[in-house]
Amino acid sequence: MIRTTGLTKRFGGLTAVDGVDFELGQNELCSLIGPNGAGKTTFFNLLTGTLAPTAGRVEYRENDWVDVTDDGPHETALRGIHRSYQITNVFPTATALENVRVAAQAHGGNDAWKLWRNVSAFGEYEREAREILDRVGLGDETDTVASTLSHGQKRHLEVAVALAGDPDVLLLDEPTAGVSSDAIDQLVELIRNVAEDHSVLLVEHNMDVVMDVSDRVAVLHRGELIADDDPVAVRENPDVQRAYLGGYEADGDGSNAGGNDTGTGGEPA
Amino acid sequence: MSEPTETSDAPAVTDRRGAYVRRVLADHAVHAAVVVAFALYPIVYTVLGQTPLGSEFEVFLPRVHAMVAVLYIGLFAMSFDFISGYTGYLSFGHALFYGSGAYLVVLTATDKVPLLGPDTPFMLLILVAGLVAVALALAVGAVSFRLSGVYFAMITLGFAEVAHVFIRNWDHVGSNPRDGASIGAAGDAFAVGVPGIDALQVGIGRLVGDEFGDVFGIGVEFGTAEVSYYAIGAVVLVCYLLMQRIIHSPFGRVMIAIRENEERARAVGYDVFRFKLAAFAISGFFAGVAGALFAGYRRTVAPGNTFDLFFTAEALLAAIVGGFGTLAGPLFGYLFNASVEGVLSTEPHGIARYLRDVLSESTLSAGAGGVTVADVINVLVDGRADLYLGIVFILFVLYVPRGILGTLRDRLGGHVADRLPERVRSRFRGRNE
Amino acid sequence: MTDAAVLSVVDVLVDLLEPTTLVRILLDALSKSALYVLIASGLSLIFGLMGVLNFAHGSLTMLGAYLGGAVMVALVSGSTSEPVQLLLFFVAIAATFAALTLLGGAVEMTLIRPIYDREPLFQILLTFGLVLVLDELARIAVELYGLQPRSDWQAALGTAPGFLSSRYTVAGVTTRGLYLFEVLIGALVVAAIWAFLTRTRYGLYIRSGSEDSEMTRALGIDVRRTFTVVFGLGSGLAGLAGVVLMWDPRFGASVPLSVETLLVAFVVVIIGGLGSFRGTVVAAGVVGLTDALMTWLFINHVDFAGLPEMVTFLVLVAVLIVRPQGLYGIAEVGGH
Amino acid sequence: MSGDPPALELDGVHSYYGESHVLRGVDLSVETGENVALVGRNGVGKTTTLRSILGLTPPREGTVRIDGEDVTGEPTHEIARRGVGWVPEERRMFKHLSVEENLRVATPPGSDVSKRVQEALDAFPALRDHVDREAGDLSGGQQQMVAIARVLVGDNDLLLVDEPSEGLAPLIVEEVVDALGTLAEDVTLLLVEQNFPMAMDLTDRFYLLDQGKVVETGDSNAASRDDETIRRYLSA
Repeated sequence: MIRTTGLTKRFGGLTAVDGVDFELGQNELCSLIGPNGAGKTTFFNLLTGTLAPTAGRVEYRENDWVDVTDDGPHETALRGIHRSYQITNVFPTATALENVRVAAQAHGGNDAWKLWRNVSAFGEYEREAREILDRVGLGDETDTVASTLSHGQKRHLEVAVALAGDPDVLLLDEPTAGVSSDAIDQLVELIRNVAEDHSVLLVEHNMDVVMDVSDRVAVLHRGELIADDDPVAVRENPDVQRAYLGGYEADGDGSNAGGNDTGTGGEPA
Repeated sequence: MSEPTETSDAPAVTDRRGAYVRRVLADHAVHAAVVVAFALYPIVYTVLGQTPLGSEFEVFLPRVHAMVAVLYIGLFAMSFDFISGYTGYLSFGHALFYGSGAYLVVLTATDKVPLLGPDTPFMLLILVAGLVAVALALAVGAVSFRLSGVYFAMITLGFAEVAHVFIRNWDHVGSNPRDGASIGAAGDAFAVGVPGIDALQVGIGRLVGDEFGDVFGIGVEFGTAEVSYYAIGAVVLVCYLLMQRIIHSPFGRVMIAIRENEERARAVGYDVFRFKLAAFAISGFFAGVAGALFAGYRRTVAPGNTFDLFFTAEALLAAIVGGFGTLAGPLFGYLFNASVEGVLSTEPHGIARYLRDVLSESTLSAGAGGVTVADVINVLVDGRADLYLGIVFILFVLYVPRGILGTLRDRLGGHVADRLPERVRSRFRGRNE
Repeated sequence: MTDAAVLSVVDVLVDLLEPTTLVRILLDALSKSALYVLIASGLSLIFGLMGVLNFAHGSLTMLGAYLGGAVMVALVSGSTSEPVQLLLFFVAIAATFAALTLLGGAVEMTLIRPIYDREPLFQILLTFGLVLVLDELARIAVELYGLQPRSDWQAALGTAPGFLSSRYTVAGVTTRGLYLFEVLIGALVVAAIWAFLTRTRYGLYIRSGSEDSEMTRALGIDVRRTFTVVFGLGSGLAGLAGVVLMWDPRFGASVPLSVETLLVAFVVVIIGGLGSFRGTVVAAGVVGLTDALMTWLFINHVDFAGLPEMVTFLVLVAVLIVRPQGLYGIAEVGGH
Repeated sequence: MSGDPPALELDGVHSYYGESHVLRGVDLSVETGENVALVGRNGVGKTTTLRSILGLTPPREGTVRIDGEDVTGEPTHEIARRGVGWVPEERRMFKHLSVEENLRVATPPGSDVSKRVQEALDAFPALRDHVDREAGDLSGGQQQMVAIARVLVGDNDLLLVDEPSEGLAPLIVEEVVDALGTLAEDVTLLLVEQNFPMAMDLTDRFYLLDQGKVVETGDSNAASRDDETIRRYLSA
């Protein structure tokens, strides 16, 4: 559904993403893992057009492959690439329903420009929003103002906003961040559920979740894709082990200096 | 919390229609009440003025003439809130749009605008004023919306000041552009109403407008101020309803989404730049209309009460007191400010003059340490509205940041217009049950 | 372009390149830049460290002009000798600076501190409320003491020593002694602020705090107290500028001085860039030169009195378009 | 020694990053002079632990004690003045201050500033040539040295060091490790580090953090990355 060729992003002297070739198939769930600063969030920002790459291409499959490298975030969203955020990033004083409704409305062509019509005349977006809220388990919270939801519920809402407008590709950035272990089970359930009819690229630190839900696992280390395989194979891969545990004793590793992920904007580590 | 369901036995169709009408009425009950209150105000003012406490009422209630200003400056404040309160972008140069609308009217009337003759119908002129403001807003916005926060405020202020300085020195305006331009009492009043049908139009203006004796045959006389009040009030009401309509449209929801979280609004698929620009243009339109109404009523414009930074500040003050992001709030906010100004005014209806008249000579000359009561009135009361408004303003920023209407909404848990009737209804039912 | 227009542009250029013209414009630019840097530096310090755009800055300058003027009028009599007059001027500066520093510190602690965690909008609004209150209080005082609020306060202007009011010839151009004196004061103040920021411990705290407040706190520095001190000093500087303007016949102590200086201060600080005192100094130069050049153009070639002011605002708009963070601003903090 | 309270003690600390519940009851204690590593995968709360100690992310529950005194809820600058030095993730240079100024700002008032700066430069001779450059112009490794030197010039006896090797080339990492190793002899050190062997090399003891809680503690010398528990919590 989406693929990159030689995707590279440099910030000054830092190469955050370094020549990544990656492809995500239809209805596939691929996890993207890697130590802090490996370039995961930057990679997301490149896919959604939030950042422009220094080199390389991003393509998206509609009927045929379309080059979306130069598209802005709203253009990629309209094509069907949606994302969630690592830190809850919704519309805080709007209700849960309005959060999803306004996101659904974005995909209604010129409807958002109909200044003279009351929102209530566009029931289809509200229906869609209600369905999505039901699907993510927030059906009882439609009228709750987003900022007053519990943290776990907010993480569900975060996914719900990304689901609005019927995307084909979902990029989920640490959906379980800061969620307690019992609430994680529900999120895992949700991720599995949405992966049935979406192509999902999941950034996740919780390895139990990753091993549990992924069809495939890709590992970024210092901006480079060092592994891309099924979960078990990735777990056994010595390069991956070293990336996580450090290559300090093992000399030869890491000729690539300075893969610092400046694009993350502070991870809640 | 949900709408009460109708339980009438009438046939389904009539039931639905009846329910719809009742719902519309209920939804707009507060709107209607406010409109009626405003409509009755001149009559109430006259009636109260004739009571034994007449002179007290005249001190504390704004005169109808002042209420006309509440309407057009209130409209300006609402247009300011439309962009600043709903998208979060502080338009610090908003006076630019008001000023261009006002100058357009006066310059047209004095035959100084190409293509528009002095006899252009006022209703058309209002529209042109709005469109000129739209053009300016698109030009200013196209550049300014690349910035945000304080920088957006500053660049819009910069644009407005360029225009301010220009208009203050542009001798095309008049022989002394610093004093502005005036149409004078000569010539026809500007007519508000249905263009082309004289019977459905009235002239506005305090000195030149229409007046009616013995309206409805009940002995109530409408002077120029009252006639202008209703005519301008009608235009302001239409403008308010249009803005309210837009706020409640899908477009309005996008504006709010931008205010709440611009990054996310973009990520869900909105080209936020175009939405901000359009909202700015709409806001500019109504500011331009407000300026045109002002010029039509006062028939004179000056840089200081149109393009000035402190004129934008009037809107800011009104929005803070009334409530940012409430649309109607700024009108009430300005009503409050204008009332304070009226009470503390140096003019005959102000409280200073009243106190001097009412208090006895001995009270006035009483005092301690060489300071008499009369001195205190002169120094701390007479024309000191800015001092107290400044203090009120600071207190609002510190303790009532959501303003009057915003705080009311928070208390009621929704829009006043939606919630108030419901509250009343539920209380009423509660008592019956 | 028509031939006439080309001709007149050539005329203007020929005229401009006349040595005495250049010297005249440069002298004018220098004295204006000095005033602008005085007016803007306090605002720049506050904005740089705290991100608070203090709308009351101009009002503090206006208060400074009246306070300084009051000190001078009280102390200077017909028999005061010129050197003593000059000495008293510095007394007035010291007294005003101290008074307004205290006022600024008090305002920060009581009014600004409770709203740091709100959006920047509220800081703008709050300081705007202060403008209304301070300006009205000034009007009340002016009325009480029977001073003239609108036109220049002649009594204060009259306390300037004769040698500053006289004219001097520099490189073939005649100028007032006062303007040269203002350049001197401007240079002294810039040097003093510069030394304070770079040579003192507190200055270092201010600079590190404006870059990264959290890291600064983690080094054991009470950033909140730094805020109070900076707001106080910034207010004191505003007052100092007022005392200087009190002697200048182009300004003088008056209530409208408040808005007049506020707008100039904004333009200079925004052009210079958030958090950069160096930027403020350079921007004062740019604005001073623009003003001088446009004033010359207006007097000699273009019949439009608003030219200098209008072009100044156009420069602001142009800078914000080309470099939104200002000349020396730091791009990543531009979101304030 | 046994009678002295620990240099640092966390007791049931719960902290939030915005709304997200990051620390869920962290207990740990570091004796004076001890060097302790805090390891764990991304996102388990290592950085938040350091921020909670400093009061930058004040704990909502639990207590932080420094030398036996409860400092929970104290402002950051007061905690720092108790001798807590922080070498943050991504180094947090004052980019527009010179290297020398970056060091001067960290010296306590009333101390011999130039002497302390000279001593810090003695520890990092490589910085000598760059004292007048703006810190933002330095390379990542040089910035890391400035960040460490910055805590050296203060009267700090407890150092909180966060990911010193992050984003540095292996050769530079060696230098940073050498510097930290020397430093560790004289102070109490709490080190957050992703590079497991390096962390074990520098410390006496370690705490393993997972999901905002300490799940394992042990002797750094005996710890091996082949250990089952460590593999489970650290590797993919």
